[in-house]
Amino acid sequence: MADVVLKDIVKIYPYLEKKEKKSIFGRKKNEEPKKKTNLQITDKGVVAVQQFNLDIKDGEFIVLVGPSGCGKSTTLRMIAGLEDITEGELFIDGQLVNAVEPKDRDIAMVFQSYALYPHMTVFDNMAYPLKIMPQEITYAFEIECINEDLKELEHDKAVLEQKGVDSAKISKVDAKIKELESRKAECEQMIAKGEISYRAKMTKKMIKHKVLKTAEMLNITEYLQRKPKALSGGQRQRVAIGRAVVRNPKALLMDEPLSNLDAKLRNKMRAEIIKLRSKINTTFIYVTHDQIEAMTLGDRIVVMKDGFIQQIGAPQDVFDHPLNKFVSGFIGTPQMNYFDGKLVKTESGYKVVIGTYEVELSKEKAERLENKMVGDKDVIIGVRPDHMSISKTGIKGVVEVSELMGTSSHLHCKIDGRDVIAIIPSHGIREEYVGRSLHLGFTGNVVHVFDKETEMNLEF
Amino acid sequence: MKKGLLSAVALLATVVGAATMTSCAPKNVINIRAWNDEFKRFFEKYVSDEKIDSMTTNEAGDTVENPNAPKTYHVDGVPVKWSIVPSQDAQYQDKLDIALEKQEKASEGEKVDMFLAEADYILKYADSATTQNIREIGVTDMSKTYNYTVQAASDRNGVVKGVSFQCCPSALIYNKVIAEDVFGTSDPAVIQEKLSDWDKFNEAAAAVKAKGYFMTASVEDSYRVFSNNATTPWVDANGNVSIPEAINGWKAQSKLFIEKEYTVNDGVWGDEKNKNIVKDKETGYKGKAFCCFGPAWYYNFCMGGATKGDWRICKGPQAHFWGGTWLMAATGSNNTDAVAKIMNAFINDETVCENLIKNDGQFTNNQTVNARVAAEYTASNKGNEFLGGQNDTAIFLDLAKNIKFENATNYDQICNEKFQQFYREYLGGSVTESKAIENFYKDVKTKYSHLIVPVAEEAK
Amino acid sequence: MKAISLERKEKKKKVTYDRWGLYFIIPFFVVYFLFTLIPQLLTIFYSFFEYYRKTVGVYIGPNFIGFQNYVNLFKPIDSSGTIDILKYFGNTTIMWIVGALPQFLIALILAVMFTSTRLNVKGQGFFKTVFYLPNVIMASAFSLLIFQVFGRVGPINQIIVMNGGNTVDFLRQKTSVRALIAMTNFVMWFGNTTIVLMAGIQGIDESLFESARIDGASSFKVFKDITMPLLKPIFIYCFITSMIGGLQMFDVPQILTAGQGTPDFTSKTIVMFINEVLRAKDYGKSGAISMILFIITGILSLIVYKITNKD
Amino acid sequence: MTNVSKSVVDNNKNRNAKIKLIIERIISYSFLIVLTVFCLSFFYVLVINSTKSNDELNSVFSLLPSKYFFENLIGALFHPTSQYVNIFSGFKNSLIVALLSSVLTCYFSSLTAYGVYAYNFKGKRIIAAFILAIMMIPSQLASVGFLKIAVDLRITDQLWVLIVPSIAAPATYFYMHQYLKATLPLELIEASRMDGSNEFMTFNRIVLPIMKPALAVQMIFSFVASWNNYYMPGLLIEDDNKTTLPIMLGLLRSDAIGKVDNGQIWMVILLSILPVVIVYLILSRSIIKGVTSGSVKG
Repeated sequence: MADVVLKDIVKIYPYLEKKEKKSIFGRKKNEEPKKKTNLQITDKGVVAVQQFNLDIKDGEFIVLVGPSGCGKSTTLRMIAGLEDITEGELFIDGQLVNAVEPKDRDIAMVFQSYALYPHMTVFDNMAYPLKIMPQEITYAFEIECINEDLKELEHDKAVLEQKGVDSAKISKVDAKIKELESRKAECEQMIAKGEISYRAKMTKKMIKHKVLKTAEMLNITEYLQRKPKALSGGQRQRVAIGRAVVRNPKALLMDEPLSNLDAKLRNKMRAEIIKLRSKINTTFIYVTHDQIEAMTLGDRIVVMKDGFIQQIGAPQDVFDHPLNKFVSGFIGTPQMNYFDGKLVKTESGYKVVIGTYEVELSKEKAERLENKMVGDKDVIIGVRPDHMSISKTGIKGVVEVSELMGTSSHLHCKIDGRDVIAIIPSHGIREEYVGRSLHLGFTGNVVHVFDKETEMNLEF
Repeated sequence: MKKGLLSAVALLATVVGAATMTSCAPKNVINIRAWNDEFKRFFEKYVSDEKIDSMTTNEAGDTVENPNAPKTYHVDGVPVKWSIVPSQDAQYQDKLDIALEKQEKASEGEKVDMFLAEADYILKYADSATTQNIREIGVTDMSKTYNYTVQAASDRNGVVKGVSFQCCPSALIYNKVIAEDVFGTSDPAVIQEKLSDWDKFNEAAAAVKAKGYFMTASVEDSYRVFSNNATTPWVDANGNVSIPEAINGWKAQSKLFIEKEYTVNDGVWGDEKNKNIVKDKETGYKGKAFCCFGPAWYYNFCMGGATKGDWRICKGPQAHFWGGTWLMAATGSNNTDAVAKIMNAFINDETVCENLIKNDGQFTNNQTVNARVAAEYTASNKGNEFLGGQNDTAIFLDLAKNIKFENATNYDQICNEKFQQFYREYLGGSVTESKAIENFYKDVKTKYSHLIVPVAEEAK
Repeated sequence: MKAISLERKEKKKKVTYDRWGLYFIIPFFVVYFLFTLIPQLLTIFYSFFEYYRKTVGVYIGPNFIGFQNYVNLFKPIDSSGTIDILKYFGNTTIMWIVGALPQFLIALILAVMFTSTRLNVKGQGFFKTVFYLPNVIMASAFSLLIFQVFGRVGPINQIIVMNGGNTVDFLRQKTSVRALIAMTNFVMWFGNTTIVLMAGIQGIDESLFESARIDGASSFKVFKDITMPLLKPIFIYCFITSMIGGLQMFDVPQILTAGQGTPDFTSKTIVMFINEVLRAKDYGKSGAISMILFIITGILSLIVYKITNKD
Repeated sequence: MTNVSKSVVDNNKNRNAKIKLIIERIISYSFLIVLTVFCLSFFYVLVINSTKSNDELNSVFSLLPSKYFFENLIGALFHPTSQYVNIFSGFKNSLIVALLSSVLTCYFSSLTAYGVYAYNFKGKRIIAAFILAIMMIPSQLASVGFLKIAVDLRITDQLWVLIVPSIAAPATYFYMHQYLKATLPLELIEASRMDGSNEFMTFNRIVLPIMKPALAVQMIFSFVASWNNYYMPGLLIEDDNKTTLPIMLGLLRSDAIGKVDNGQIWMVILLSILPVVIVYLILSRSIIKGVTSGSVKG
């Protein structure tokens, strides 16, 4: 468990390779590299992550979310130590770790493709990190192991005694028991002194104990002797998590761990991760492009775009109060509807005007706008589909498609050439909307007002 | 399964690797280089001390020498290491040259101490810094050796660099059975009379052919007789290569033999020749070649497949010698005493020499012993078993008197070998005669860039 | 102040692994430079020098002589005006072609046969194993085997003599020696080519064959219009790598003719020539021959590169 | 009626197609069998002749085996009639060179391929292009300079001179690189880093095991290539205690002196190819698969 602090982190990928390639083979094929993203390109190269500042608290579950190419994975990999940090500082547990190798950062990572070692069994996969590096071993854990050994030895002894074999063997077992007990007493003493753990290479017994324990927690005990090839996607996922948590890392990094699963399994695994969190005590840093995962898993979510942080906050908070148009559109499905309109200051507060449709903003919102001293403006007005309703007044649109989703219907309408979705409670009654012309309206407390130019939420 | 295989391979590799690293620790050995194991066998039989390195425990529990272990051979306690490279195509010279050139910097266990050389290229080594004066290392008494052997092993200034362990007057070796069939007798004196010059030899060939036999197994059999009687060298003092006059005799004869099918036309070392001097135990008589030429080592060493007792020798059309194996003392040797000891054993140790004659049918480089054994054989009417009891020593004793070592050059091996090879391509019908001779010159030039060969321009 | 400077120090040190990539390729490159590149440069260097062994321990040179070694190589030294190096290149090419043509033809037939779902050839594993087998066998052992089989007293001649024929000197006649070398190379490589071409055919989208067949194309038409055009890049790649390998032909002719390239140097290859000159320790001349071989191979490689980079 | 006649026509069509297919199959299989016999005939003659005595070999050829197999075997192993043959030392040397070379080739080619594949160091592209470019350079180009250096440094005649250069094997590198590209996700390396492994350990414990199939294939290829190599050892090795099998066979070819027992020659050939053939027969499936996937061998 540890806090992770990212301070002014910047990542720039230098354009080294492409240049070289050109100079060696001056072929015509080599066109200018295509611009795929809106990432900033400087003399030094492509800026993948800009001025990233984030304080992750001890034990927190942070989700980095954003569309592909937004820099979330790069950030995670910088935390992991798999990418170097161009500028800025990274602290784990209060220590500057910019130049510390990943193995010494005491963090673990679950990869998108699981990255299980194909030639090792599940057991070996999970034991691998324990085998190669000295681990933090708690005295409590050692006592647990000793207890188990003792149990085994007692059993052996009983069997031997029953068989009536020569006493030399029994005394050997006795000696072993004695040895273990003395070590147990030592450990207890250390605990009494207030010591918790020491750092050492784990013995084979400890590794086995630890792996079994972790496997049990993740329900993968029965696959321990299998190789990854013989496992299903969900099982592999669990093994990957198991390998990461087996050594009690200070932080657990997860890079889109569920994206390779089908929808049903993904839901299930999401729930499992929530359960996992209650079982192990560590800081989670989770990267996803799926806003539902972000919403359901994170204590806080960090929305990113083009290398910039867009908003940091608790999921509901981000949902309710998106800081800009991008965040509002990225969080929540179906996507928020946008209308071009005007913000007009009235005597009692503010109203938004879309064509002929006018809606008075709620007091709360008006107050905030007032505080920011916002005047009349061309704005983009955002309303979530479930906040739209059929009303007499409102914006006029034609329904093109109607999807009955059980308790509600999704109406896809065309309004001024824009697609707008409204979610209408259906009460189980199938009504034919397609082709009908409707007026869609909303109330003043659910409107988001964004500046037309900066696309920032005017309230904040 | 695969894992096991891989690790087994890796383990084996490490073991093997470790073995190579440890096995090349340098220690003092006597390094002798040769192109075949003829000398090696005599050396091991008569000169060196046998030693068995491997020890074993017998039934009584004592540590004794393991009778099944391979033996090693020592001189003055230093083990002997052989390096045997084929002489064909100057391979032996090439490898020997590399070894001698690195002699200075070679480690103790790698230095060449003694190497064997043939008449064809002895001059190259005798007249170079790679060999040392044997009088200085302790071979002082050369009074009993044949003069030509000393002359051959001397440099321009008359410094003697080696000794021959055999004397190689060459004789005509003929098949007794065929002789009786064709000429009605196998008496050497009569046969010699029928073959006393080349015209008679060719006449005899016709007679042999008429009876369904072949005069020789290959045209190359008589080559040495001609080349040995050459009056000009292959390469003159200015480096000009020319074909000696004497070779023309061989050219004419070989053309005749091919035309009249007097010969089987296999190589002098070929399988088929072997087949034609071999009497097959199971399938009856097969060999159809009447005669070949060679010194004592030839029929003892190279006619292993032929039936003992079926052969006789006589002087033949022209006196000549073939080969001879000189033991050369390499410069930089640190076992000069042992080298001197070996050399002395082969020229001055009468027991060794006597054994060589009596057990191995050799004609040694010790005139005293040769004469004594020849007299002994004559007295007891005994002789070489291979020759049906003929006293070859006495015949060679006579032939050896006339041997002169003249017109030798550094390049004789390649010249003799290549001339036969390319001329045979002509005889075989692949190329014209002039083309064959051009090819010969070309090949000599490839092997010795600095020599001057008759250039094509003249021909154009 | 102190805090700032400390910070800077920390900043310079970054978590980066890329230097490990360099560490990992070091052994490869060190060995490459020491054991390959430097020798290669030395070869090229000496090709401009007169540098050879006259007799044991006595060397002529190194004397810089510019392109003289190259010029000498292209000078005829016999009456017919043949230029040795061109002759050896010719020999190599002829022997390669005589082996490669049946190699590719048969490999192509086999590949089509094996991949045909219609024929559905059973026992493919067995056939492939047998056809590839010669490729893993030592070329030197294979050549010695051929030498034994076709020698004057070998099985083939024994059969000929048994049937009343005369012993045939397979190893002393231009045509038969070349044919034997080509055949050995063919036997050693056709299995390999088959498997590579099969992989090429299997790489073609199966639905193309199916649709062609439904459209009524005959087997031959499918082969001509679908298989061959789509297989072409791999086929050409194979062909040219085989050509490059063929140019470096050495083991088989060397052992079969005991390094002589008999008769009349008609089976002597360019690498045998290098080997011979190098054994005589003529560094200048052998360097020049190596360079010529390298240049020719380089041109062929460039063609391979162009072809493989097309798709 | 019409139905029946139609089905008769169909049947005929079907039968004709069937007959055509059968004929095609007969042709195909005959072709395959002829080729198989052709390929195997060499080995058959080899095996048969290794069972014959010298006398038998010199007389009439027969396709039937004789009874001298063990005699030839023991002769070839313990009492070779050719002085250049020492099967044991040839085997030992060949095994040392081939095993160590193939292990080094595989390990360092994988390491290099991994270095180029997994890391983004400066000049990586140049290096990758460089290795591809040198792949096609004929080995003979280096041989002149290599021999010169080896002679000057007095390191001819040492087995390690044949072994160490195999660390730089561009073709194996290329195969390994392709394999890594196809099979090793970079996330796996990162996961290992997060698990606390250092880079070298990651290579040895994660990457190498994953590359096992490729390693096995390349191991066999480089072993066979090294086992069969004749050119460089022929130039570098002159001490007959260090000769490898191919050189030994070359010497045997030179040693056509009549006294060499022909049965033994056949036996030596058989023995020298046998280990590779056995390994090949056991692993032929993966070898052929390797050829299929690699298809880079020249």
